[in-house]
Amino acid sequence: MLSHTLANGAADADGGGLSLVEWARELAGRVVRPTAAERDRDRRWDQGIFAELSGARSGPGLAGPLVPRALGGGGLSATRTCALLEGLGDGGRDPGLALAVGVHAVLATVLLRAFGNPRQQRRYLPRMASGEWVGAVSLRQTQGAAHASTVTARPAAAGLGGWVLSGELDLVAGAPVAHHFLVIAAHDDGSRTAFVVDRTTPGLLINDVGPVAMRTCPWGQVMLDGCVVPEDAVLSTVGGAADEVEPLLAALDWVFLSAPWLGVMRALTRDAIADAREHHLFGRPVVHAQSARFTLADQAAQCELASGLLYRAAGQFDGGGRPSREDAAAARLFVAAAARAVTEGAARLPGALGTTGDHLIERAHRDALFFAETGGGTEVLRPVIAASLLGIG
Amino acid sequence: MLSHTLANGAADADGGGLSLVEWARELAGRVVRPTAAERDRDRRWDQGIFAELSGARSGPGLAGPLVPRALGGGGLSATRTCALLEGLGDGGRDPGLALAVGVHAVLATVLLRAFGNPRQQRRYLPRMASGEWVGAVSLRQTQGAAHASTVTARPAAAGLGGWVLSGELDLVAGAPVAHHFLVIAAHDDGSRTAFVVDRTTPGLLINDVGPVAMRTCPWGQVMLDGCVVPEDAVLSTVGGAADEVEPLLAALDWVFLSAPWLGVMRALTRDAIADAREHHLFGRPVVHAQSARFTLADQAAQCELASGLLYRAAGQFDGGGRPSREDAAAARLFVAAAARAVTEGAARLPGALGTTGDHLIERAHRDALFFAETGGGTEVLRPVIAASLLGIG
Amino acid sequence: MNGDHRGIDTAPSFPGIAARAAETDATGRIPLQNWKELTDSGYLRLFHSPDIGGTGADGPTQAAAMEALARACAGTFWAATVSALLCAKLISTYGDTREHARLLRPLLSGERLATFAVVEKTAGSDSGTFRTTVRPAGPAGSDFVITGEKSRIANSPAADLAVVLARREKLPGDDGPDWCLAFVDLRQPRVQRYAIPHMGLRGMSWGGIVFDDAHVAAADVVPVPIEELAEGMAWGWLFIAFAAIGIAESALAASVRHARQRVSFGRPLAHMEGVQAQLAESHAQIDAARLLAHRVTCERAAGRSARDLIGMLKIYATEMAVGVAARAVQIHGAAGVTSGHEVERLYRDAQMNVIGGFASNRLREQVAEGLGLGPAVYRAFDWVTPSGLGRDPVGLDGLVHAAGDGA
Amino acid sequence: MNGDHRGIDTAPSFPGIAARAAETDATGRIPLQNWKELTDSGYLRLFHSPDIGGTGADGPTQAAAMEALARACAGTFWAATVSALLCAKLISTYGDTREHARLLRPLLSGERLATFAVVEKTAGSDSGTFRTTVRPAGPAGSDFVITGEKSRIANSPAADLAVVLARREKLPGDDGPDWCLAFVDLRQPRVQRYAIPHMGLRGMSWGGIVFDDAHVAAADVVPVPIEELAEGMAWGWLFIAFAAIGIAESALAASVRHARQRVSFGRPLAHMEGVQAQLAESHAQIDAARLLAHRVTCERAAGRSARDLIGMLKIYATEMAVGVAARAVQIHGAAGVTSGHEVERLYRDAQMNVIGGFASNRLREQVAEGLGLGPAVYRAFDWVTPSGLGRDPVGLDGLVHAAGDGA
Repeated sequence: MLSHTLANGAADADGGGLSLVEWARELAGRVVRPTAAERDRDRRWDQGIFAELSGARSGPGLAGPLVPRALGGGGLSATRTCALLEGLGDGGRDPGLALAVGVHAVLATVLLRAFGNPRQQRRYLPRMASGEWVGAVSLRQTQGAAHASTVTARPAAAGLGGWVLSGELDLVAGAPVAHHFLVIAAHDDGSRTAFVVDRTTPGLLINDVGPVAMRTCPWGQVMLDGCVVPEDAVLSTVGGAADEVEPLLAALDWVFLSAPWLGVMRALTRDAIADAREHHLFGRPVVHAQSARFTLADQAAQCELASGLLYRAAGQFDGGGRPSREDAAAARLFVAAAARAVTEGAARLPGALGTTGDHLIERAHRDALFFAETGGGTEVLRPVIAASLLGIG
Repeated sequence: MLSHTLANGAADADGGGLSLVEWARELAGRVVRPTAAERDRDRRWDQGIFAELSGARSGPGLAGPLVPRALGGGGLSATRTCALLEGLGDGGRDPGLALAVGVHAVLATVLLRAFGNPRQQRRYLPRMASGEWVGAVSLRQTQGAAHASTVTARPAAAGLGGWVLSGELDLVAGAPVAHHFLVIAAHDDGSRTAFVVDRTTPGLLINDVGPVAMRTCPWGQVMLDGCVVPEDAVLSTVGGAADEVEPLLAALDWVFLSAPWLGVMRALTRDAIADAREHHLFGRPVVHAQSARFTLADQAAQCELASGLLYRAAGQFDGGGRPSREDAAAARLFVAAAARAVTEGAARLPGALGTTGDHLIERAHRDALFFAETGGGTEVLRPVIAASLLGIG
Repeated sequence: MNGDHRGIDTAPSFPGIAARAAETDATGRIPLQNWKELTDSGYLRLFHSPDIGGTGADGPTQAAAMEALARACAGTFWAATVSALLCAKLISTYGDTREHARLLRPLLSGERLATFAVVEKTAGSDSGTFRTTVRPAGPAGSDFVITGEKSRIANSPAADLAVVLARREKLPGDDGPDWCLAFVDLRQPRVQRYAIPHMGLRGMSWGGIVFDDAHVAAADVVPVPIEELAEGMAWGWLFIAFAAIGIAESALAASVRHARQRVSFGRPLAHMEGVQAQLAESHAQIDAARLLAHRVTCERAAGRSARDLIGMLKIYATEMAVGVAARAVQIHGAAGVTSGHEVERLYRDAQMNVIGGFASNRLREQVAEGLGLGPAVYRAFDWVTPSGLGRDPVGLDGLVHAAGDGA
Repeated sequence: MNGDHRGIDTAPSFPGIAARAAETDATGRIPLQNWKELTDSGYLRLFHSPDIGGTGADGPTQAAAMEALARACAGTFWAATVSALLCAKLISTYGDTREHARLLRPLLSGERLATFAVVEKTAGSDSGTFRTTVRPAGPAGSDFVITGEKSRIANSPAADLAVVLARREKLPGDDGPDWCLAFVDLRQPRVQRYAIPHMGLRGMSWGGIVFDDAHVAAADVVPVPIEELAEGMAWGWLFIAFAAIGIAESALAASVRHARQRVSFGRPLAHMEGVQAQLAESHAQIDAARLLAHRVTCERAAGRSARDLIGMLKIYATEMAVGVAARAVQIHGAAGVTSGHEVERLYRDAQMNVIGGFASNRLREQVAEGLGLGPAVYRAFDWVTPSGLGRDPVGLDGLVHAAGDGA
């Protein structure tokens, strides 16, 4: 019962996610997991691993699951993509790498799929789906303008067309290895536009600065020093970001960047059960202690509860349905809290924090704090949910 | 009102702790804080800092506050020592270094003061108080035999006297720089004896292995390969550890290793208040948001509540009173939870987790998890408290 | 609350029952109109297949119906669902649907009410302490009598029929189970009942039953190995989780209404981040419980056990609802602790679900066993002293000082 | 609970009041013997200096006494302490100890009971909405009349004297404060009272007062700038924190007793780690609140404000007690939700303290202001939509798809 519950709670509306979780877990267990602790220690991104995940033979590549098949992608449903990312988190035990994969494979590709014109789609999506081109996004820009914009867009010199972008973006996931960046810039009138900016754009500079957490994700700060970009760099409509790009970007972050954490929670829970059988306290197995049993029961429950919210929100992207910002935000709010609760429950079990092993608890504990702050954190998620409940905001 | 409350909540029964907190905070702010983040990154112990703290001109040295003046120590009360350590945590913003100082200055010295014979006291205490000799203790051995003993003591070959110690100890705080170690070893009949083992003892080997957290503490694993120690290495009575050394060692850990965390909590709270005035969310100062105000109010309250329990437990060591294991354990249980709550509250405020600054939140978040597991963690502390309440155990 | 109440459109709604909820609580009795509304709605038949008089609703419909009734009035929901879902499932699962059709029919029609009598006075849900026993009525006859006392049982003062967990007095050579379910007619002289006033869910009656050699027909004594009963009792955990979810939804809805109306210190509550945070947390937590509840209802409607998941759900949902109700009280201020106010009732009701059925912590142990941790193992709590943590420490000056010989 | 109840040996204990606590709750009235016991104990005089009839007890004694009475019966504690501590402090602080000795004497002797009437029906503790007004009785006379309604006030149905926060109708040229405290005799015809049933603290009366041009002597109208009142009201936060601590201590003591007696599934509860964890957490949290409560009582007894600390204490202690009471219910199982059981009463009582005085979240805002964060600033909640988070996202195929033109 247990292993079934923990592994497969992610019921898949279109019937295939079940095995997809397992498939991705197995793949990530083979490709990602063995070096996770070491890459974390060295703060290292391994492009070879990304290539291996992208070009997996036996199943869909992880670089472009949501890119249509006609453009070289996996053509998966949102639900199945969520399952892929859950499996990646579970088997890989590497939240930083899973974040980098999710930002590229979901945030960067879906914005081009949803808002790119045919020319943009043909140019970017096939190479993104193959993993050849990495798309990067700043996690400061996935919560609309909750934080003040740090990039401005002004029309280029008369007659030339195009735009001049200036400013800086930090917390850009994928920056050091990216081919292009999604940048949302503010006009003088306060309206905002989304751009796709190639790395080769003159004036674009990348600094090697990142947060303390998610060390296996390639981080960078992007400086835009009067970068001139053509009209065709505009994604969707000029000035339309608040109605178009931003709501989708936020919902994608809330849902799909949460998916690996469901996997991490399941891995931590399995570890904790195994550890509790091994360790002793006061001369008896930890597993005999009622309080340890309570903790483990609650951890397992948190996995199932988080799974329900996550897959509901993911499923709303399928079948032509219109996703709900409220349900996406609720999924993120719950998963972030659950990830913290599961990590802390696991850490509390005697013997959990040792000097050996791959230190998943410690890494997850550090990264979960960061995860809980991204996507806006509680201070953005709660007002968004409350706005729906109250009909204001 | 605020700064007074936050800084001086640590009311001192003998009337001097008030200024002592401030004195130690100022000292640590000057000596420890500037390099804290850098030493943390490099996992580095700086003996020069320890020397500076030990030999402070204007006040008591931090290496031997509880060593009697006649033996070269500070001759401070337990309450004032608690205040020193609180100030060290607050000003230094370095939980790992404060742990190392606390283990040496309280755990290692007090055991010799309380249980050492006059010869042992004369040999060790003056040089420990000056900071010349560092005493090291394994954090695995501060919870009695909650965990199974990993070191055995057998009588040395007939006629020679002394004991043969074999086994290994990990999580030894101070190991790489220690002059001697406190080691509790089990006899074949299950009884246990405490020994002071000099670093130069043949067969004693130190491995460079430590936990993920508290990176500025000098950690090591001590291997005892048939180390022969003289009768005079025995602290207190043979076989008497469970009644003598172990209860005191546990209580000292619970109380005095918690003290720096009260300081860290106060530092985090002050930072959070300052940050909330600076950062904006949705175009308004964070400090205007009701939920942020709630968080800050609760953080301040946690500091005051923790302070009460901590100083009660410390005060019980003064005036010839007999300390209460229940109150010491309650102090640790509460401080560990409060440290977590304050760290998480601070992290939740918008803008808290950036790419700049000394990253006290992230370091404290990592170290607080470890802190909460040492001293036995909830799985030891709760039964100890419950045993007193229920009159069983 | 949002667009995800799948199947709710076809599920019954209970406007009259909701309107009478305060009165039901205050009088401690379920009004007759409630029973009529329940019967008319088809609620009592939803959970069962047509061969025993049910309508065989699918999982989503069952879930939506339970949620709706629990939201309308948790006390009425408990009373009706103990009888029409839990007791009827126990009878149809462990009994014989042909033989016991005579018992099931009136439960599903609403003519009779059933109670599931498990717990005894000595020690809550620990069957090892139960003493109620069924034995042959006489040396020759085929009938049985039952003796013992069950206490703190939902519906027991009002019910017509009891499904009783009892020991079997076994004759030599009988190697059947030690336990049975006895279906006992409570309208007979050798049965005494008493009511126990209780903090919440006051519309539902609660109390004890004393069997004094009460009569049970031979066909109504069903030997069951006690381990197998957990499967049937999980229906109880499931409906209690829905009770909690309904209470939480009502508390949140009241809070949202109040926040939109109330102005404090010039600020409408709805515009204050602290209130928004409480509403948002409650909403997300309720949704998490709801989704799991709907999932396991579908599992069970499809004939799968899902017992461990239901255990997890019951623990989470009941404790969550206590938190949501407490937030609602906080948002309402003094109105929320005024007797007769909806939120005051919900706060009292919520805690009942944590205890009812199996209490949370008892259930956590069962869930842990399902996780592969093995059964609970008891060892006396005697390890603190030998481990060296059982004494108060000596002071800074050690034994010397303790002996009064100051250093 | 442990050896740290400093000063408790010299503090009064209240065995009779404790023995009658269940009856006090059930009948909703404080028995006369309780008042006698209170008067005899000297409790009512502890908090005041000898010049107004007090005994000028030191901080530890005051704290120990409040803790002991709250543990004995929280309802009785509230009623007595609202009158003898809070109202008497308000009168002696803002009034004139010589002039108002006639009011203070009977409060401290227990002959009369006082109520502090602040809140009105419209919006809880927001004084901006209060309408109760004091105005001169006539053009010539020096007396005043008071008109308005105060509601959801502790002691108000039973009290003899009300300390009322009211607006002052000011004559031209009066540049005094807009507010006053009026000391109103409630035993007069133009005062009507009504009782409101409430969830917990049932022994204490609670309800409303309607003043219909009721008489107030000129000397009993004391103009006070409303900001200054917070200092006096902090006495209320302090005693409510003690109410919470007493409730929590009683709940823990009951849990320890029950855990030592009860055996479940062959395991004495006291030997189970899950139960131990609950007891230990409750114990540590109670001690944290107790130590802070004793500290601030000493501060206040020494004439210092300690207002922000008292705010922090009130928030923590009241919410802590709800948690401790909930754990006690869980440990007691069904007994804990049975009406008349001590733990059931404590669970209902505990929540009252979170709301009473200032509700926790209102108080958090005040504490935040004390931390240097400035006063609460209101801005309409209108930032989600402009920030780009106010719309549901389009689907994976963007606007094309949303327009029905499948890609």
